[in-house]
Amino acid sequence: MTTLSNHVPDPRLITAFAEQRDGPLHRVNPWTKVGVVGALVLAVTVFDRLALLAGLYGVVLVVYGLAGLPYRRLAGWYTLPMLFIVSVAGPLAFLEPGTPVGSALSTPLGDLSVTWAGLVLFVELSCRSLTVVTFALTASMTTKYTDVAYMLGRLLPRPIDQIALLTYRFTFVILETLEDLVKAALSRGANFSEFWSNKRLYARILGMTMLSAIEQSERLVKSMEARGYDGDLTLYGDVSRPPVHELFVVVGSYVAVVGYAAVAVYGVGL
Amino acid sequence: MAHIHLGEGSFPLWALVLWTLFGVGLVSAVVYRVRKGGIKTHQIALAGIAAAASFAIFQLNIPVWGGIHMNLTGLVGILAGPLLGALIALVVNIFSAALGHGAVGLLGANTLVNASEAIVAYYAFKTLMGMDWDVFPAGASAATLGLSAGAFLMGAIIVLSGVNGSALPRGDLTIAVAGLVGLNLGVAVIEGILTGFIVQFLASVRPDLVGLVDRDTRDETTGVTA
Amino acid sequence: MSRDDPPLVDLQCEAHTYPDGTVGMHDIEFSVYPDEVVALVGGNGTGKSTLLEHLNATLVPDDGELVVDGTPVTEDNKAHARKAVGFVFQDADTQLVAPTVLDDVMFGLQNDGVPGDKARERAREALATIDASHLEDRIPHYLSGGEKRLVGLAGVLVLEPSVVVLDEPLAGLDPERSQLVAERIEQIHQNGISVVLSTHDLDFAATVADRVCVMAEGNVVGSGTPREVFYDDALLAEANLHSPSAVRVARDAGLGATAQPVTEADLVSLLTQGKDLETAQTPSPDGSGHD
Amino acid sequence: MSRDDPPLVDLQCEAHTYPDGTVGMHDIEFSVYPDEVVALVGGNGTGKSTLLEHLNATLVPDDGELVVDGTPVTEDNKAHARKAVGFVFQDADTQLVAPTVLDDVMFGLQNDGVPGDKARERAREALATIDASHLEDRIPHYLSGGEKRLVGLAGVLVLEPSVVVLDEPLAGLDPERSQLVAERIEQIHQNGISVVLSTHDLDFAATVADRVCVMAEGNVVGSGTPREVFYDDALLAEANLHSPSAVRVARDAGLGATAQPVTEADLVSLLTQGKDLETAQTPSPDGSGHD
Ligand SMILES: Nc1ncnc2c1ncn2[C@@H]1O[C@H](COP(=O)(O)OP(=O)(O)OP(=O)(O)O)[C@@H](O)[C@H]1O
Ligand SMILES: Nc1ncnc2c1ncn2[C@@H]1O[C@H](COP(=O)(O)OP(=O)(O)OP(=O)(O)O)[C@@H](O)[C@H]1O
Ligand SMILES: [Mg+2]
Ligand SMILES: [Mg+2]
Repeated sequence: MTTLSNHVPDPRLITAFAEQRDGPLHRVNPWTKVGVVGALVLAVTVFDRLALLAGLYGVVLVVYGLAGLPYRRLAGWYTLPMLFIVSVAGPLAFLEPGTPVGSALSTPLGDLSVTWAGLVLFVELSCRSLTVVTFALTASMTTKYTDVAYMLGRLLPRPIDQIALLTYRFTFVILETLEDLVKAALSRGANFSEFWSNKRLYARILGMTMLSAIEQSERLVKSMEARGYDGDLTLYGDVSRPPVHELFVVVGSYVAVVGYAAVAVYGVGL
Repeated sequence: MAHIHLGEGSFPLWALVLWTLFGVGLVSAVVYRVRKGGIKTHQIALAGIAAAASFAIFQLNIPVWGGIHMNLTGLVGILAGPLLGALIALVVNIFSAALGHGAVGLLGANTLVNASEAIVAYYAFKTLMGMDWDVFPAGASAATLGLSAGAFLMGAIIVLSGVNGSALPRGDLTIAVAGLVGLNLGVAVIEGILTGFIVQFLASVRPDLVGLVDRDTRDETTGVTA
Repeated sequence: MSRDDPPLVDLQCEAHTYPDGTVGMHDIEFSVYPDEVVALVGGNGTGKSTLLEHLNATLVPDDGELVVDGTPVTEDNKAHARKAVGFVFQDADTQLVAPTVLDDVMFGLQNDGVPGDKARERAREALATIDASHLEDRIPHYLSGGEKRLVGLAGVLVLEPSVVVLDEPLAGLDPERSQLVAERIEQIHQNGISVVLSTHDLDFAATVADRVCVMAEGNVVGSGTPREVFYDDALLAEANLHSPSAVRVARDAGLGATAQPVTEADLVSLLTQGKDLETAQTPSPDGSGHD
Repeated sequence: MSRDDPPLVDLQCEAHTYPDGTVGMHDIEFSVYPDEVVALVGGNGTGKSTLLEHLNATLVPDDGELVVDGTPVTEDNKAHARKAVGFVFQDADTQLVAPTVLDDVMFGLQNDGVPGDKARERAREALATIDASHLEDRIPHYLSGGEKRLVGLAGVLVLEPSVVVLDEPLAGLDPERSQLVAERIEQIHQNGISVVLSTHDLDFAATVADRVCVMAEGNVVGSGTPREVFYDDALLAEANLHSPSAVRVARDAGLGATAQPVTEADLVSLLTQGKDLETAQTPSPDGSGHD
């Protein structure tokens, strides 16, 4: 589908990787992956050296490849996260105090130039963000649909778990509705390439998507109530606890991050 | 181009903890009120599927400024009300983070921003409709207001937190962030106009959805329409 | 079908008005007896779904009463009606809510408070009865339309209802899958469960039903055995229906005026058994022409 | 149907892979000739919709080519394919996007740059040709399924395509509305437009089509006239299809081995014309038994 973006991972593709492929990461316990995501978030938040951040990012990239996932798509999916980085770190690269990189550009606001400190900051922020983005995608693309569902049911309080489970289930259904609407409009010569002259068309397509979502929710309630639903969609299945060696890795990574932070960053004496 | 979310690792640890606590606080308050009011099954279904729609719509590339993506948070707020709107914001952020959009550590901050968009849009729409505005201007203004509120809140969050690893004084940071807020305001206007047209369209086929019929039977205690 | 037994479900409904003011149906008296298959037929928008959704109190009459197993259903004991009357909706996609097929089949049991292990066991049995055990671990959105329909059926059968209601069970299915679903319906019936279904496929109605009810403009305008209904021209004309193909062929070919075949099987046995077609004398009660 | 003329649409497709990696169809060569009705039949998920959506470049082959009216379709001239090949999708609900029926029918014309007044006039004409003028001011969302299908058809006919593609045109329709849609299809055909449709209703395919293509597992496994296809047991078995009811009746009753009726009308004329059924000698080319 041309109008559905290839800058945003398609949930259908993500689950297809999780369901249909089999790689080393597919066999890792889902809780372990959640644990590692937490450790990585902590790490990219407290690590303060570019070399370290870049190294961590490199490791995650290698893991992504080892899991048998495609690098080419990853590049497309980086567009939006990179945009977020550019929009925050872009201006800072110029404003950050320090030695200018090359010669300054003179503007009405005064001399403007990327500083070395600014450049480092930019690269650091990119590494921080992309490390977690890459690993989150790795985890999503190697964890089975049902395991994700069970974990959502476990981690979130009622009624958020109920909402999240239905969201997960119906994202696929509604994506197809959206795609059908776009297809039908395209086949009658609709033009999606320019927004302003087609804003009403966009509004109708999106409006129909919302409308169909709401009507589906009305039918869904009927069918759930017909089976006695009262706000409690319990899942009996389970994701087993991680095996000892994986637990070791997770605990180890937290210890390493906290230890490094305590010693190197916050200067806690031993 | 997109509606900006905060990227992973942007903030120092203390800020991450702080915004997570705020996020948890907001969500807890909402959950408490929802539970106390007794959530009905149709509200759960509506919230679940509306979140799915919001998440699915994000896949559509809207060709302005090289392509923007939107969750229509303002619209979700108008349709689902402030409480469900806040929960939907959380759920959408969780799924987005899993696809590398947004951030796991800043789930709290991003949820605060999106929930504020939904909540402000809802009350703005209600107020404007109460003042007998037409559906299009009311929907467009309400969504623009909601999204702008979100943009300012995000700016404030960044300035308060400071960017991880930056030595820039707060004053200069504010200038840098102003550009970002401005950008988000631009997207807010576009999304607002689009929301206005969508609300207008929905009002023409299902007036009950935007509260144009039986306004009085609306569930005032939870502010939820379904 | 035993009309002497008290009905399992008995609906009296003066009218049902939708929130937007549309009157979905009116002046309905409808009962389901033990051990029968009832088919509702009629044009689009004639109130079939509206009627069916009253049978387990998904919808309630503006004015009227639903009695299930002798107990009048009120706001407080809807759960009883929902347990006794299982409902498989037309839209297979919004019917399956859980992440796996097994979870989905267990969904109703769990709402009913059945503990996990017991529920799992019963869900597996229910899947087995409809030959769908192999789907147990599948994810609903990867199922085909026919498989979704079967899983929806299992999710209802597991609750051991006395009546199963199916809204357009064959919609969108290919002939092979239609056949599969039709066989499962037959099997449910043989297990002593009454079935009420709506369908646009009159050949299917003629084959599967003991009793056919014809709806037009929100009302049941006639009912009877397939043979009575599908040879009643005035009734069919009123409801804007055509007769099933066997009936049309028999009539157009000028044969079976007395044998009155309604299913393809009837027609075939009529054709094979009486080469001289005019010898068919008496309408046979079991619908198989004459033997 | 004139196979000597160059095809209106000519599709060569090595494979089509969906974003999630599913191969929707493969190794397809499919042409549509002037003035014919082609029916695609096959089980659920065998690739009918995938094939049809290639015909107006809604989907594009991984590797292959679509030629419409002699012009190869590329990224830049898809508009041409979309004008020449009108498409009515299976799901009537995702098809209508405008606030009123008239607006919706005008939608394609406006995309084509036809000025408002002219577009309105042509839209009204298109609605009139399918007897749907009375729907003009209605909100599409509130139409019945059959009405939605008709409006969808009008929205495509107004563009004056040379081929109309219909994905399951009868899905969810009652017999009366099915008949209406079938008649409209016949009428479109008589106006010189070729029609390609998919359907699960083999009786309908037998009645309406000049050529039937059988799909199985993403591939066209056989094609021919309805008579050739529906009497080819090996082919039907391969595609998991049953034959249409007229064929089954004729076969089960041991008649028409040579006359080979495929539609109900064939069967009726076979039955009325030869009381002694064994006298049927030669397969007649026009499908009406022997005269
Ligand atoms: N939710 C609703 N709100 C308003 N009107 C409705 C609703 N559902 C059905 N109706 C109307 O009630 C009438 C009966 O509809 P119903 O769905 O029972 O028909 P049906 O016989 O099941 O049709 P079909 O064969 O198309 O499924 C129709 O006029 C329909 O438009
Ligand atoms: N959007 C999609 N994404 C992934 N796979 C798809 C998609 N659409 C169809 N498929 C798959 O492609 C194959 C062919 O599907 P298609 O819809 O063409 O079948 P069909 O013959 O039209 O079936 P039906 O009779 O049920 O409409 C199936 O295996 C289907 O699951
Ligand atoms: Mg119905
Ligand atoms: Mg199809």
